[in-house]
Amino acid sequence: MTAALLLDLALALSAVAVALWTVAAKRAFEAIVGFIAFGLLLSLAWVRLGTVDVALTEAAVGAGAGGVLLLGASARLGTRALAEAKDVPILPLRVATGLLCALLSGALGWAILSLPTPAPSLAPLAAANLAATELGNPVSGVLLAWRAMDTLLEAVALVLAVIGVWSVAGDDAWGGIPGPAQPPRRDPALRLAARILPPIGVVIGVHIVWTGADAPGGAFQGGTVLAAMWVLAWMAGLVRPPAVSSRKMRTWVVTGPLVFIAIGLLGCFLADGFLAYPAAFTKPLILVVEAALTFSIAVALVLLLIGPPEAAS
Amino acid sequence: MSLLADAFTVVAVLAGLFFLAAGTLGLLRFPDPLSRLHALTKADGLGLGLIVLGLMPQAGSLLGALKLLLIWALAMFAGGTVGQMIARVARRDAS
Amino acid sequence: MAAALLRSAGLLAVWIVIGGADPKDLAVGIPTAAIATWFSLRLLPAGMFRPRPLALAGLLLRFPVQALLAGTEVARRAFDLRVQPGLVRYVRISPSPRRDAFLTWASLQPGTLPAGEDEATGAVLVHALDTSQLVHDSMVIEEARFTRAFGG
Amino acid sequence: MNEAATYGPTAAALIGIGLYGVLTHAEPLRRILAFNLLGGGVFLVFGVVARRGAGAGFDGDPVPQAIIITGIVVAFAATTLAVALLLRLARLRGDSGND
Repeated sequence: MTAALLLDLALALSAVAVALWTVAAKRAFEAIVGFIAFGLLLSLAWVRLGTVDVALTEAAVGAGAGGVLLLGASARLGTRALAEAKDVPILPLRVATGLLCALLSGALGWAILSLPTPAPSLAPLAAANLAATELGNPVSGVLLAWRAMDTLLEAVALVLAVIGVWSVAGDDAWGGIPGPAQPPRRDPALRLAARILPPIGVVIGVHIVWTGADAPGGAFQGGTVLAAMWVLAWMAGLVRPPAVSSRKMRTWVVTGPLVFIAIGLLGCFLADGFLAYPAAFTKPLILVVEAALTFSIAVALVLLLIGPPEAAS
Repeated sequence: MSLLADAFTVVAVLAGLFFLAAGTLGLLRFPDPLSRLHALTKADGLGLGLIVLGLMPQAGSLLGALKLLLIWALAMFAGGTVGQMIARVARRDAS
Repeated sequence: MAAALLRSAGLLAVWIVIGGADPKDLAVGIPTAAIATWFSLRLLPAGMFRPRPLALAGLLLRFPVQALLAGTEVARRAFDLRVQPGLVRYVRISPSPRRDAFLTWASLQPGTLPAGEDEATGAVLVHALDTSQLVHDSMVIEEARFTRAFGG
Repeated sequence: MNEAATYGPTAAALIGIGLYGVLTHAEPLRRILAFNLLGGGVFLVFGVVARRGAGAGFDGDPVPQAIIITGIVVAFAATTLAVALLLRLARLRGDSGND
C-alpha cells in the first residue's frame, strides 16, 4: 500500500513539475517536448486510476498525435512567434494572474476532496446491462451502446474538424493534395522504418480495435495507430493522399458516421428508437459500427495531422 | 523450479536497471550530443532487453513471453531509427 | 509470391503473439494479415531483400551478444570517462533499402552510430565512441555478415 | 481511494497551471499548449470521479471513462483546427520562418 502511494505521489509530482516546465520553458520547442512527456506521465496516472482504455487514448492521441502535430507546427513556424514583446502582460499583472490561478486550483482541489461519499456511480447499472451487449469491456459498452449519441457526435466532430482544417487552405491550393508539398526525404533511417513498420502497425492497430470489445482498446485507440502508420509512410515520401477534391477521399471521411447513423435509424424501426440495437443483433451491429468508425477515424486523423492543401495539384 | 525462475527474474531485472542507470549516467556525462545518443540507444536498449528477459519466465505462457520479445524488438528498431535521425540533425548543427 | 506468403505468415504470427490463436480471433486476424501484407508489398516491393535462412538465423542469434557488448561498452565509458568520440567516413554500398537496413543494424552494434550522409560526397558518416579502435574495419566485417544474411 | 486523494489535487493544480499559461503567454502556439494542459487537468478531475465510482467489479465507473475518451479526441480535433488557423495566419503575414 505504501509503495503504491509513493508511486502515485511521484507520478503526480512529476506531472505537475513537467506541466510547470511546459508553461515556463523559454522556447516553444522545449515546451512541446515537455507537453509530450506530460502526456506520457498522465497515461501512467490513468493506469493507476484503473482505466487502461483512457491510458491508451491519452498515449496515442494526446501525447502521440498531439505531439507530432505541435512539433510539426513549431518547426514550420520557425523562430517567428507571431507575437510581440508588448503582448506579454507586465510583471504585476502576471503575479496577480498567478495568485488568482493558485486560488482557483486550491478551491478546485478542496471541492474535489470534499465530494460526497459514497460516490454516485453508474457502474452497477453498466454491469447489469453489459451482458445484453455481449461485450466484455464496459467502456466500449458505454461508448457504443448506452451513450452512443456522444460517440456519434464525436465522430461527426472529427468530420467537422477536417472541414474546418481544409477551409483554411489558400484559394490557389484549394482542391489540391492535402498537406505541405513533400520535399524528397533523404533520411535512410526514416525511409527504412516507413517500409517495415506500417504492416506490423496495421496488425497491432486492428488488434487494439478488435480486442476493445472485451478488453481495453477500441476504435479511437486502434484508429490512431493506423493513422500513425500512414503518416509515417507519408513522412518518408512513400505514399500520397488523394486530392481534397476527390470524391473517394470525401466518402472515406464520412463512412463511419454515416454507417453509425444508418444503423441508428434502423433502431427506430426494429428496436426502441434511434441508436437502439435490435436485441438479437446487438453484437454484430456494434462490430460493424466499430469497424466503420475505425476506418473513418483513421482517415480523419491523418487529414487533421497533415493539414490543409498548400500547393495546387 | 519456480524459486529458480524467480531468482533469475530478480537478477536479470536488476542487471537491466543497472544498464538503464548507466545509460542515464552516460547521457549526463558524455561530452557531445552524438556520444549521448550512444548511451540512449545502446545502454537503454540492453537495459530494456534484460528486463524483458527477466520477465519472460513470469509471463505464464510461451505467447506471453514472445509478446515481451516482440516489444523489445520494436523498441530496439525504433531506438536505432530515431537515434540515427537525431544524430543526423545533431551532426549538421555541430558543423 | 513467395515473399507475399512469407510476409503474411510473419504478420499472422505477430497477430497470434499479441492476440492468441482462438479461432474467433483468427477470423479477424487472417484478413488483417492479408491487408497488412498488401500494404507491406506496396511499401517494400518483393526482391529488395533476399534473406538466406541459415545466415539470417546466425545474425539474429548474434544480436543479443552484440547488444550486451554495446551496452557494456557504454556503461564502462559512462563510469570511466575516457572517450575519443569522432566521425568516421564509411564508403561501401550505394544507397538502397539494404544499405538503410544495414545502417540501422550498425546503429545497434557496439560503438557505432551512423549519422547521415556527407552532402558533398555521399559517404556515410559514422559516429564512433572511440576512434582509437578500428571502427571502419569492424563495420566492413559486420556488413559482410549482414549481406550474407540478406542477399545482395 | 488513495489514488483519488492523490490525483484530485493534481488535477486542480494542472488546471491552475494551464489557465495561467493561457492567460499570460503571448505566442499563440504556447497558448494552445497551455490550453491542452488545462484540458488534461479537467479530464483528470473526471478520472478521479470515475475512480471514486468504482464498484460492481469494475475499477472505476465506466461512464465518465468513456466520456474522457470522447473528450480527448474532441480536444485533439480542436487543437488541429487551432494549429491550422495559426499556420494560415503565419502564411498570410508572410513570416512563416523556414516554410
